[in-house]
Amino acid sequence: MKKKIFINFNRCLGCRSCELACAVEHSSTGELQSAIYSGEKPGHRIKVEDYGRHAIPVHCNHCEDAPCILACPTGAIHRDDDEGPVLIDASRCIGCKMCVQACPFGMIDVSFDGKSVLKCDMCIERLSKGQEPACVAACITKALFFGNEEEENKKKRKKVAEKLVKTQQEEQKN
Amino acid sequence: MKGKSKVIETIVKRYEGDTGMLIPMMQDLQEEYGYLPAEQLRHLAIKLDVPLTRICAIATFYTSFRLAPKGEHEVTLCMGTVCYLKGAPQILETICEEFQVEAGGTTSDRLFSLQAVNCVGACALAPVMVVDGKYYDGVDPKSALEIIQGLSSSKEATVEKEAQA
Amino acid sequence: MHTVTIDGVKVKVKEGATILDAAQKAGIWIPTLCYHPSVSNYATCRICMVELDRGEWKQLVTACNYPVRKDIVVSVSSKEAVNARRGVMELLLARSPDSEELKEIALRMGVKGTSYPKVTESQRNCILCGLCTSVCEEVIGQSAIGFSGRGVDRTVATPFRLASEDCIGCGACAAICPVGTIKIRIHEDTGEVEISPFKSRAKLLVCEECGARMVTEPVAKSMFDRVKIDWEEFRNRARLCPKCRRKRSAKALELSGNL
Amino acid sequence: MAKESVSIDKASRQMIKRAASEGIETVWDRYEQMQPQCGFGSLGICCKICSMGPCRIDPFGEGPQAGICGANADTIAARNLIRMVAAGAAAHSDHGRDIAHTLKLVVDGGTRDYSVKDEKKLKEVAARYGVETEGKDVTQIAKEVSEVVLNEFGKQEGTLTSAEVYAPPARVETWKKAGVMPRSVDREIVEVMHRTHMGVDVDYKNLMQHAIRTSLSDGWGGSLIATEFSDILFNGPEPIRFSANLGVLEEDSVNIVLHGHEPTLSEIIAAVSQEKELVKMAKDKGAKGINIAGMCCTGNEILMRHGIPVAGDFLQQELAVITGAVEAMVVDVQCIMPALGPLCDCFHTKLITTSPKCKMEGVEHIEFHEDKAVETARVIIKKAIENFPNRGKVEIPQEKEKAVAGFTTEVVFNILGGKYRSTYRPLNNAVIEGRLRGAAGVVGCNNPKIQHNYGHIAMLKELIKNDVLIVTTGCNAIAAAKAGLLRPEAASMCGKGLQEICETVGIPPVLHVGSCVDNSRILTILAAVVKEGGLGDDISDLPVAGAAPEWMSEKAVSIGMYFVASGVYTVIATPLPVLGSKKLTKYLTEDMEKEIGGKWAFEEDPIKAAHMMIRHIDRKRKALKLKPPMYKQAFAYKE
Amino acid sequence: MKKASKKIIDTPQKLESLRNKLEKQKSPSAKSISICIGTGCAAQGSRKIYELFCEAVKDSGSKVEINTKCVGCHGFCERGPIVVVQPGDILYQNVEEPDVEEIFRETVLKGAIVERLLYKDPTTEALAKTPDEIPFYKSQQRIVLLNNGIIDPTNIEDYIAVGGYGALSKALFSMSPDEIIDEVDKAGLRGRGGGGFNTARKWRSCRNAEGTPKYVICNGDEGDPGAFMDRSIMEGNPHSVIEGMIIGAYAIGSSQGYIYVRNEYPLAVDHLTNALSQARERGFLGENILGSSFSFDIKINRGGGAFVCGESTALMASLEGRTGEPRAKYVHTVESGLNEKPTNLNNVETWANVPAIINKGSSWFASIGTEGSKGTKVFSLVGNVENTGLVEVPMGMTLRRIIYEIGGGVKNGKKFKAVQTGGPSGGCIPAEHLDTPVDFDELTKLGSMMGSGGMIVMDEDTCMVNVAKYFVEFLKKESCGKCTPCREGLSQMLYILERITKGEGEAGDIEKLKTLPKLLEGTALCALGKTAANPVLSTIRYFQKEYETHIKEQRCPAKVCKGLFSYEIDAELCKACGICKKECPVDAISGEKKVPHVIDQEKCTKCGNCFLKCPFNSIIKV
Repeated sequence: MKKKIFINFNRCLGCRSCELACAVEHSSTGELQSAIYSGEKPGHRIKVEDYGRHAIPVHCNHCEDAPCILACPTGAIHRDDDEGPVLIDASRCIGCKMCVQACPFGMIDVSFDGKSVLKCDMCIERLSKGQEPACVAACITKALFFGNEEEENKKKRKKVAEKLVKTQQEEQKN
Repeated sequence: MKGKSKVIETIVKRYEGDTGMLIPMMQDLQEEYGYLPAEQLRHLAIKLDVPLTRICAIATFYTSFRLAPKGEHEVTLCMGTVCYLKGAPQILETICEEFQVEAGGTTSDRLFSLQAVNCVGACALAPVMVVDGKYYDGVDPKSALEIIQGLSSSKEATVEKEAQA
Repeated sequence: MHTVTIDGVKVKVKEGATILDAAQKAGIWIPTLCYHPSVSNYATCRICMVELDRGEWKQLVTACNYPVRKDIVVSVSSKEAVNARRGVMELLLARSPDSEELKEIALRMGVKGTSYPKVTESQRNCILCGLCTSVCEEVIGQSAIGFSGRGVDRTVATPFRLASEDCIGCGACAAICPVGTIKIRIHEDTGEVEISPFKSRAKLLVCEECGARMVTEPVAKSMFDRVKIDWEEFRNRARLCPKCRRKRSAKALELSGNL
Repeated sequence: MAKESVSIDKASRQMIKRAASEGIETVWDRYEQMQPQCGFGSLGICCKICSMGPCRIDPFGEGPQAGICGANADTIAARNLIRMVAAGAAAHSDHGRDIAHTLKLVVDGGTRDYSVKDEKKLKEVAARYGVETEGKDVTQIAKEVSEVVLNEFGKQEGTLTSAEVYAPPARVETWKKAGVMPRSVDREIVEVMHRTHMGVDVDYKNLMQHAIRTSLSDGWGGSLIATEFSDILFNGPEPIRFSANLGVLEEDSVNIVLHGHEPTLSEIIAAVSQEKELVKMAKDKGAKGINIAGMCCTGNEILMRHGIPVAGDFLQQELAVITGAVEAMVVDVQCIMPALGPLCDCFHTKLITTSPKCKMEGVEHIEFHEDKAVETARVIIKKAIENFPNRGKVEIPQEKEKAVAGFTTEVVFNILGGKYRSTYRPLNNAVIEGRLRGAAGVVGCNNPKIQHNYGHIAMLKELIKNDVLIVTTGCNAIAAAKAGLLRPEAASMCGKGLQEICETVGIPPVLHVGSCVDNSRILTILAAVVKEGGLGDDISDLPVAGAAPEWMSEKAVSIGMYFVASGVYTVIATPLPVLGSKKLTKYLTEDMEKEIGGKWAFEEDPIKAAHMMIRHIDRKRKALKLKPPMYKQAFAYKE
Repeated sequence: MKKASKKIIDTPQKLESLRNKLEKQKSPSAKSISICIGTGCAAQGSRKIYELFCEAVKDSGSKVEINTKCVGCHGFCERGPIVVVQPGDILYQNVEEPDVEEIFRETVLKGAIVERLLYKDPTTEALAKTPDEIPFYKSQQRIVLLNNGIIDPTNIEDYIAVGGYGALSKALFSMSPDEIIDEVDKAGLRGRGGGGFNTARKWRSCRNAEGTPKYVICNGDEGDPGAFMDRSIMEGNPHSVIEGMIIGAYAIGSSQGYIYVRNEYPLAVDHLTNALSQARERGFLGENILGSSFSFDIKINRGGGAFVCGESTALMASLEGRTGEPRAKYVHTVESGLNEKPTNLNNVETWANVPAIINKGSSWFASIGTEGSKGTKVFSLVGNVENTGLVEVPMGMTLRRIIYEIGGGVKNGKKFKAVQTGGPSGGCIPAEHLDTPVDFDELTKLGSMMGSGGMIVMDEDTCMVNVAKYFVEFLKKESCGKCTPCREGLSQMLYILERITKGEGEAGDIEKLKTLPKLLEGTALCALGKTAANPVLSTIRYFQKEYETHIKEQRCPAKVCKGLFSYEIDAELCKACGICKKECPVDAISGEKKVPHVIDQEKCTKCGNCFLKCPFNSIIKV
């Protein structure tokens, strides 16, 4: 079953813990203090943007027909399996920025040293250990959550249906 | 211009467009012009669909190619082992000094191009100097200069001739 | 599958994998300069020498392109291998004494300096590893730069040393350069990117929304050639910088009501 | 890993297990729920000072590097830190002011429930403050002294007298030179709030200079006053036996737990609880009697003077309730978990707040006033007795450990020198000849980020193993007591040199000097050691170190800062929330030493931290050209 | 086309009958004049001499048919131009234009001998009429050079007449590919290009390798300075190379061959191109060779002037139309070579040996030479030796015999110092090893190598540091620049050697010159780099003292290194003749008549002209 990161932006308070957690997770030590003191710049792959009064975390959609995969001339951006997240093998990246231009969601940025790009890997290592992606784990308000796509869609449909029924009932009452 | 691109077409045809024959094609081109004109190399790149960088790499890798027109005469000095041991370096130095030219270069008046080559395979004649295909054996700095100075006058003659014409 | 024994660590690799692949699998560091998994092996820098134990005799080979075709025993830490790598590094340091990147790798290899003087000219510390030319030819497909000349006179150059029309300004050469020779310069006045020292320039796209500089126009074109998505929204978004694209996503989320 | 492994204390483990099995939430559960904690906050680079914010700095240097006003990471972290210092200093000093105020009430006749119990001490203090005692009666002296001292808090001119007269002259000189001589307690704290207001002081170094000054007004001011006046009012402690841990609660008695920090009410409750009438009342309700137990620093105050058992440290406040055997938990100020309110609702325990400064919604408040102290105490005790029959299922852990406390500046002085040769000479000599490697003040709170009591105990054991004599206060002292380190028998765990001293003098290797406000005692001990001579002219010359292996409160920040500012190398576990500023961190952990003689260090591993302290001690020994330790040391290393 | 089809030989029988016919035409008494047009002779005007002979023949109106032909190099380049007159096999040396008339009149027409043009033994003063009487030829054993100087390289029929393409016919019709490889294997043929790798093993690997097409390549990029064996073969007997290649291609299973020739060898290109079209015309190349089912053709490529293209992978890169950069050979070229297909590359001399082996059999071939090295080897014997030229000797002949017996010893009676073998990657061998039998393994043991066969004799006036510097400079110039150790290491080595020869040597230089070679050997990409330091190593090995003298005493014992000596005029010997003054290209010599001349050291460039030209030996090196 395909799992995805979902956003409930109404819950997002813009604390940017997700950004920080992403950076720490992708640092060499994986630990906040040593990561900042080692001087590296791991960068974050999730971005808290704002629209109106809301802080809205946006992240890689891991698109089915991912333009970044099509754009990458070296195969550095790839999927390990059809269901899995879109990954980047930084060692294969040549810094041509095709993917940066290709991503319609603006979720790929050039890395700090310009030698590669930052791309969400859904914390594949954490997933393999049965953990949630770091950004999700860091989100204290559950504005980000990790769920099964099918189930979440079902929930959504259910909510819509409930809402519809409710309004219908109310209409009938009136 | 038309004529020029025709040269390329003829050459490419000669080798049936085989890019493996790129070097022979360039050799033919050089035979045609005495050097490799940049414009022709661009034509060749387009015609063969080969990157121009590759052609430029070849043109600068092999010593037999030249990217600038050569002098009226070609002076080749053998720097093979035997020639070297028998004094070729001194000859080279003397020529360079006298005519203010570097090995591989052409004199400013385009009188001659000087080449220092590895071995012309005529070790029995060492030191050897070849001027316009003619072999001079057992040369020394003095005789080398004399041979080249001999060219000088012939050139002046042609210049005069041209001037008259 | 073949077993490669590296400094006593045994790893299994596929036929045709390199010693470097095996070492990476074994978690053993071998320095590399001219190696990049996305371009073909050129094996010019010779910094990855390791010692191959052939039983009767030992042989130094380059780890980056030695193909494993049977079970082999390799030593990365043998005196011979270490000396070979260090010797090569000393020669490189003599050629390019000012490259910070090179010094960093040297230090990691235990090479503190070089006993050789600088006797060969290098263009901005270029070590002629060939990564830039390979990436431009093989991956980007532009061949805007190539080698010119031979031996110590060899340089990386554009044809006739003029700004190359083939350069799309993607900057892959700069990104892949292991010694910091190639740099990307942004010319704010003209809105161009210059790939230095090749003088090649390309126009930068400007975000329609915020005016931020984006990738170059030819890179964008090249991307479309690759991706082949002709979808209105995709084209629209391609005219925005990543930040503005994210804003657009945010806006879409907000408007969708986010159930 | 079972839930209870969050503590190394057996009694605590049992209660944690009980809580888990009954579905009761504890501090550790909430800690877990709070994970992950905000990185910006823990790095100190989140600023909420003005309403343009909140702002936060990207520690990786990619995102914003300045807040909306332009404050950078250094400013933000420094402002946040200095506000912590202010809060800590305020807590201690306000406590000190209340004690001094009580004395004033006594002499003004405002209360009859208190009196001057230690005249000798009063006279000593009077002498320090330059109050003439000759031919004056106690009331007069007390009146004059209290007036002078109360003036210290809010005086508008000059510098803090206590700092000037208690600290070694060389130290005072250093402070003056560094421009950090405290002026008055309230002023410094007020100035902190001014300086950190939006758009005032943004130079992290200037802020830190004031942080030092503020902390000194606590350590050598507010805290010191609290200690000295408590001694005057309630007697200077003397070595006394007590027992510690949840096992001190009695199954068949009415258990009253006194929790918080001040001695004023708890002293009275402890005294009143043994009144016959009340005991009888308890017996009528089916209890054997009335059992008073301390908790946290209130516990420390009353055990120091009366040997009243202590039920536990900061992190055990919930666990005491969870035994189901506490009839009343009486709290005053500081370190009282808001969680106690809902928790007590699950049990029969009555939670009673007593200070006008500390109220809790839905919790019974019986306000305490000095003039009606005994009366209030009786009301409270009665409430507890009446609550006895409401008990549900009781589970009291068996664990209680015997311990000795009551070591003050004067007592240490007496014991070591012998009653008639009151002098620090033997202590100094022991250090000089290498029998003692050095001394350390290990203090502080509990923090669920560190395994409960492991930080304290592991560090103490490592230090005494290496012939480092310990003085302890606060929750570290309670942890030490529970672990048996406050018994003379603990000498067996020491290095040979320390062992010899403990056995000869009959003291434990870890000396309990009081509550957290009594950290001032450590300062005065250090001043006395300097004065004794032979170990340098200043506290910063001494082979000593400080540590707070499980700290959590702002008071600890202030304490740490005044220790450092007094020239003591101080190692704390959880780093100060300053790491988001590399400059500030470097200043605190490196550069400060050059200016003020002491510096901070952060190390969460207590053993490693102990080693850092020993290295520091050794460096100081080397600087003093002292002999190497007399005996082979467990922690030996190559410099 | 029709004309061509008539000439085609599509059965072995037709070939045999053509050969018989040609043989019959050639009567033993037939008159012929062979003029060597090898480069050595041509450089001295042999073409003009040929023309003069042709004119003479035409003018004479002789009824007897006189065949005047250009032939390839005889080898005795020292005495060129060389003219051989048949019948009688009379060899004239140093023939000049005015001699043509006399030779034609006396020898060709009358059968008399022009004694002054015969070879005169320098010691015995005995005259030699035929090559066999000349010591230079007497000790040689010729297999690949056998027909050089006899046949006209531009005429395929000349080649067929001496049995040419007979081996091909035999191979195609009476041997299987495996039998051919076995035969070559039993012959013990090793590659003549330098490596000495077993030829048959290479063929077999290539035959067994997967992938088609397969290629065979003839490496004619003879780049070693002082070596011109391959050139002589290509110029003088191109068909022997072509025939060898066709046989090899058949054995390997290849359908396409390449000959890669140096562009500096225009005559060789000419003769090869001509030979290829003649062979194609006769059906030795193309579809269904000699009527068999085997098809094969050869293209000729000219090198662009890069020594490194002698390295097989670089050569293949060049053939692919790229810069001639070598690549790693961890996968051998026999598996993946040209265009990543199985490719077998041998050098000219190796290919030229093949027809002889097939014709005469492996046991005959294996009977020549030493245990490990079979057959003969052609050397270009040059330098300070009396008889410069090409010599072919059986493997195992000692250096001494080659240099003294064939070469006639060191020129001008100077003392022998060293012989350099193996080209730039070879080494210098001192006098004490002159009795070493020459074969692949023995030379390697001495720190040198066989190489392609260059053999440069050096006399006492040679500075060994200078020799080392020469080779390093050569290799530095020829390094492709691809790999670090070769590009940078050679530059460093040259820098040190230059300092030494300028008198700026430092302590530790010799050590550095010893460590750099080790680094190069271990880390360089191709053989050029790996062996680049051999000249340095071998000179240090045998002449370390000379290095030390340069460094410690700032003195060049051979007085070669500029800066470490100067020319002066011995006032006592100077006759003030003014020759030196005239000869000096930089006017550094001054002096009035009858006053001993003086050299202005400031101006002197040490060209050595005066030294050479002074008739009284009054100019000395100090």
